[in-house]
Amino acid sequence: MKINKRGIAGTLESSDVMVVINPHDSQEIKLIVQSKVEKQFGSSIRKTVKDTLTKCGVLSAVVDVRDQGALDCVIRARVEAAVYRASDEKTVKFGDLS
Amino acid sequence: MYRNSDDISISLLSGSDLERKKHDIIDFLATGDLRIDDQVTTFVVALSQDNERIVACAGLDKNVVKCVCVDKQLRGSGLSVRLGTEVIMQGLSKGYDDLFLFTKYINSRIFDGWGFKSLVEIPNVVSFMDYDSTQLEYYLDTLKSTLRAGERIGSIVMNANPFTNGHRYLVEQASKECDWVHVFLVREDVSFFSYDTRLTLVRDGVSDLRNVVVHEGSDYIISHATFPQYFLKKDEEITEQASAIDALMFRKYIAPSLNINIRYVGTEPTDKTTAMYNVVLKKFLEDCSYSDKKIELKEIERVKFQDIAVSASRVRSLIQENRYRETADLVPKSTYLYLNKFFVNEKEERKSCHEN
Amino acid sequence: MAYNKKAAEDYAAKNNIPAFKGVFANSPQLEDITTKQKRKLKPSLEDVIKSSGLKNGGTISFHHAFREGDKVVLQVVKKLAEMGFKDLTIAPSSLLNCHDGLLEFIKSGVIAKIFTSGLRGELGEAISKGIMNTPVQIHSHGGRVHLIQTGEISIDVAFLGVASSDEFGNANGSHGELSCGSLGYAKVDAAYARYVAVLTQDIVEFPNYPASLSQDQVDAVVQVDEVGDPSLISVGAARLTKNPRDLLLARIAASVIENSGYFKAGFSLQTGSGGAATATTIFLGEKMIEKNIKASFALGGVTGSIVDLLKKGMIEAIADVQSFDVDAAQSLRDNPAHTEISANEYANPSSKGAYVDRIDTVLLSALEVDTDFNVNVLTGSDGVLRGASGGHCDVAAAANLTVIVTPLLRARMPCIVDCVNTVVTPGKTVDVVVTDHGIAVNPNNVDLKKRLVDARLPVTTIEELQKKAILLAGKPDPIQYTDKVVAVVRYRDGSVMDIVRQVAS
Amino acid sequence: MRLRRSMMFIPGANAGMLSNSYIYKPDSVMFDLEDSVSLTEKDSARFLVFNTLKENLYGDIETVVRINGVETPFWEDDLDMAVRAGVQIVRLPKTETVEEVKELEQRIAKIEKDCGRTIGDTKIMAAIESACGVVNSVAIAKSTPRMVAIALAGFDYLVDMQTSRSSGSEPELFYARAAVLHAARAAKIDAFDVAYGNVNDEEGFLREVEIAKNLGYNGKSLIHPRQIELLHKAYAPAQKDVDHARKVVAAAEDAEKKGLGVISLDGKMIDPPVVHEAQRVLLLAEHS
Repeated sequence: MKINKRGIAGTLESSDVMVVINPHDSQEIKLIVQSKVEKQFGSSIRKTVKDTLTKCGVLSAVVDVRDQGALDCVIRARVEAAVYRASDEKTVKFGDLS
Repeated sequence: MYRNSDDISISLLSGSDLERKKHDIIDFLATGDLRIDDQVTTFVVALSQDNERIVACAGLDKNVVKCVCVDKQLRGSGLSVRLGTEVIMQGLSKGYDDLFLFTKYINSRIFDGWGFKSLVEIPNVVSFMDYDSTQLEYYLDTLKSTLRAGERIGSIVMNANPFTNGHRYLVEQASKECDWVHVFLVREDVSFFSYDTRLTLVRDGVSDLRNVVVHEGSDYIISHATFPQYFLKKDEEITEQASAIDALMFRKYIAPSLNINIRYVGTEPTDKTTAMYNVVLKKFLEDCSYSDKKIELKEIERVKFQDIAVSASRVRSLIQENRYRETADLVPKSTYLYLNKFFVNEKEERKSCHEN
Repeated sequence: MAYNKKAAEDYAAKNNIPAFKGVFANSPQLEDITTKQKRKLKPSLEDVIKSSGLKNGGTISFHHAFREGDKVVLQVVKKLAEMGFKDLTIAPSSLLNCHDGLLEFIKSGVIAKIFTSGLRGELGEAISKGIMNTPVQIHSHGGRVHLIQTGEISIDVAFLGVASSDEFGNANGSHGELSCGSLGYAKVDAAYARYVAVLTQDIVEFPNYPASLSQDQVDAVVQVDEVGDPSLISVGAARLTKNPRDLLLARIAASVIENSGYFKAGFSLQTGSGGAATATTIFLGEKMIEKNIKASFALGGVTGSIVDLLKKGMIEAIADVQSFDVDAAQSLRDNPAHTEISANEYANPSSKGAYVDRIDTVLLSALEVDTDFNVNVLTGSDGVLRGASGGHCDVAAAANLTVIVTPLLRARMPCIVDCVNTVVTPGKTVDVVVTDHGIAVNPNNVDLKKRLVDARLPVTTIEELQKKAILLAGKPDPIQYTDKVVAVVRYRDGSVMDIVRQVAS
Repeated sequence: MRLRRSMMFIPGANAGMLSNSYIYKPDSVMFDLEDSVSLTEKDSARFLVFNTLKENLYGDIETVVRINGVETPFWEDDLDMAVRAGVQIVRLPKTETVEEVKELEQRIAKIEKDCGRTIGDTKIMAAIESACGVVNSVAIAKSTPRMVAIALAGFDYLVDMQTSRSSGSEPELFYARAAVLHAARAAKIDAFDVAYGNVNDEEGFLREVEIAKNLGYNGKSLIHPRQIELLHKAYAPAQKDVDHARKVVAAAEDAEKKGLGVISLDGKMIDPPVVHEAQRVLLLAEHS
């Protein structure tokens, strides 16, 4: 999926995560993660975000992740929502996200 | 049918909706010892659903978050982060890359929870915070691309509203004394002259000086014009802290990127506010309790015309009084040509033709 | 035989006893009627410090009855800094978020060593990052008294903020506008410090009763602009929390106590503060009323919910070392069945009799519990100091039934773990852990487990809970530490229980 | 047999609540995409609910997704998400006619086929929220084998009826409660009573639970976790009923073992519905 504009999803509340996706001028994912559980789950969060982006077919984006201790399923949901909001895709293909 | 368990709803107010609620907001802010800021165009307001009472609010003036207040009873209840989420969503969806806020030092912890980080702070007084610090890194990287080698690297921060002989003189002096001079224009667009105009006039006005680099303004160049006033009571306090934040931002981030070691300002013989601004600036550029490298502050005697210091405010008042011609003695040719083009109206031109 | 001055002097000299040298020879303060009564009253804090004889490297102490509202610690340390003091040891009964300002004085060398029950906020973070050369000594409330008695904490000057005092130093925390309730911790400092200074906003007529701190212990009294803000003491009002998870935990915890075998007439309890603890007290109170089971006494940090049960006649007496809210402070003032006790009486293992020794059931919280039932209430899951030892290990060691209440996860962080970051309370003293995913009973308490299973409570094992936490959150990476020791956890008997290392950056 | 005493609502846009509400152990959980989700978060709520369902956080708890009404532009996306995520029940709000249910059913079947779920696997629950819905409730209840329960929803219904909630005997809900329950029983499906809005009013809640229970409702929709335990307690059978039910079930098992066509207890003949009811009582006792 192509990132055409800024897409934001999530909140700052506990157990949630705020994801901001911006277009990027090079063909890579630039990922910035800030988490209150950085020391314990930083690498796991990065992996979840990257896997989700891959699943969504996002190859180029700047992704800012502010995590308040969200579970993996919440991180996936917020990344997916932000990706769709940042793309021009209107219908979500839930089948592809399984 | 479903009601959120805490019975607080969050809504966005702007335009006429904001006007209608303004009094309630003013009253609510007063409970937190804050005033309303007229530059705020959008307010995020949390209302208790029982009685429509405001229990929290936060305002947005472009990319600056202002007037944040949460009911004392509800602090620590999670309401603050709901408010913060909404404000950040708003700010970012309007296209701003970074959001800023100035706050009393004791309140800065609240904004940690919003993901804001302190850029500079005066302990126990005031903090200047932003949301996405990577934006500052980008900006500093851009600045670094204009890095010039030299022993003495000077700098001037100006509003140039508009660029006068006073500014010109200051730049000239710095240009003579330094290997390179970096001129930063304050971005704020509330000035008499638009930002683009001011930038053009500065560029034109110094184009003959080989060792001067003019930088576009940025959110990280703080001035009295960009410093909010709603949370401080006394004018002196506002000036003092605006000046301190200006100094600390400059010293900590801007100057090291360009190896700047001197900052130039004009002396201020009459205007008390500006005079104090310079005193505080000096203190915080040179204060030893901060670990960042010191910057020397150099005051240059203001250039005078007919015994009165040349200032942009004098030029502006002449324009307002329709005495355009008289500005010729106060501004460089490039500025005068501009004023002539845009302000000297046809009527006056015709009149002057007859006189010829 | 008539009075013979010479004979008395001779006898004195011969037997090496001082001879009489005049009535005021050894009590010059009585010579002048003004100084006799006003001699302790000092015009300023600076005068207090000067007359205390405090020297560089000395030890000063404080109490924390005002909790987050304390204004004494920073005020005094700031003054000491102004006066040029260096290398001081501070030994407050605990430190809270409001004491972040101490950081500045650690950096500048005014403070060199700290004894405290807790560390939080920026101060805790900075110390975890290794800002101090000497490790902080973390003690329990009972253990602090022990360390004072053994002389490891040797207090030169105690600065004790009080709600009211007369000019002679009769002071309390319960009377006066700035009521903080019990002065249980300060009582110890008043008894053991070499020099005792009382700070108050309110100097009242002599004699000021009750005298929690008594005139015979106090050297100086000074009026200051502020000692504390009582509105910031409260750590959980008497009303029921709205947090559904706390309510769930509280319902289970109350059922655990009800079915533990200790819930019978004349039992004694301690429940502590916080949303879940207050709710447990309320739910337990409902069961007490329903079954008409009255408690003999309640102990501890006291909240309004305990006071409420006293008022309803369901608790016979309260022994109060620290008042957690306005209701508790008022009750201490007004209700004769509500008694102020010192930290020595409360929990010191080497005192001749501590109230904790007589506790049946205690409810305690945790930051982490491990599969050996060890409890950490001091460091966060990121290894940073952000808690307090408090009376945790004191009551756990002495009580018949120790119930730990904690959610399984806080956001994503598992609270039931393989091995806690820091041990404050050893697992041997913990009987049961209540979580929102089930209850784990310490395997060495077979009877309890049977009783809880019979009561159809959701009993599982601590290992199952730990696995569940990992299943939900994923396995956390271990925290990286350096070799530098930043704090030492002292058990209540003064022994070293654990050490806290600097968190690697 | 499945207990459906408590159906707890969880706002679909709330990550924190979705992440941990299973700890309250309701019989069913209803992830809401409708009223509790603002227009700007309809999309993000779908992603949250989708991933929560996929993660199988709720284990044995029955999962329900309340989609937006068929008159909105959201319901098809809601449904697509829910069926693909493997939800057990789709709750259709503001159901008024059989045609709506039919449309929903066809759509579900199409998605089931598309994603490889067994056709008919996804069940339906119709929420009755209007006079029209109440009047048509029998037909709605019988409209499809997928229909496993109907739920009365009070707020919109009372607006439609031009009245509002009273306290006490609640005459304003009298007909609707009776009608919806009859429709459910006639169709041999379950029925949920209305939610009680004031979470702080325990007494009022319990009063209403008594009414619903005595009428014969399987349970209630709930809007706060603290209502769950209260409800389950209220639905707990009395010991003597449990004792009797044990005997009935034992007699039935005995008869089956012996291959007898007729079940008898203490000399009296017992009908199969009585056995069924006894099994339900035992199940309730086990879970309270």
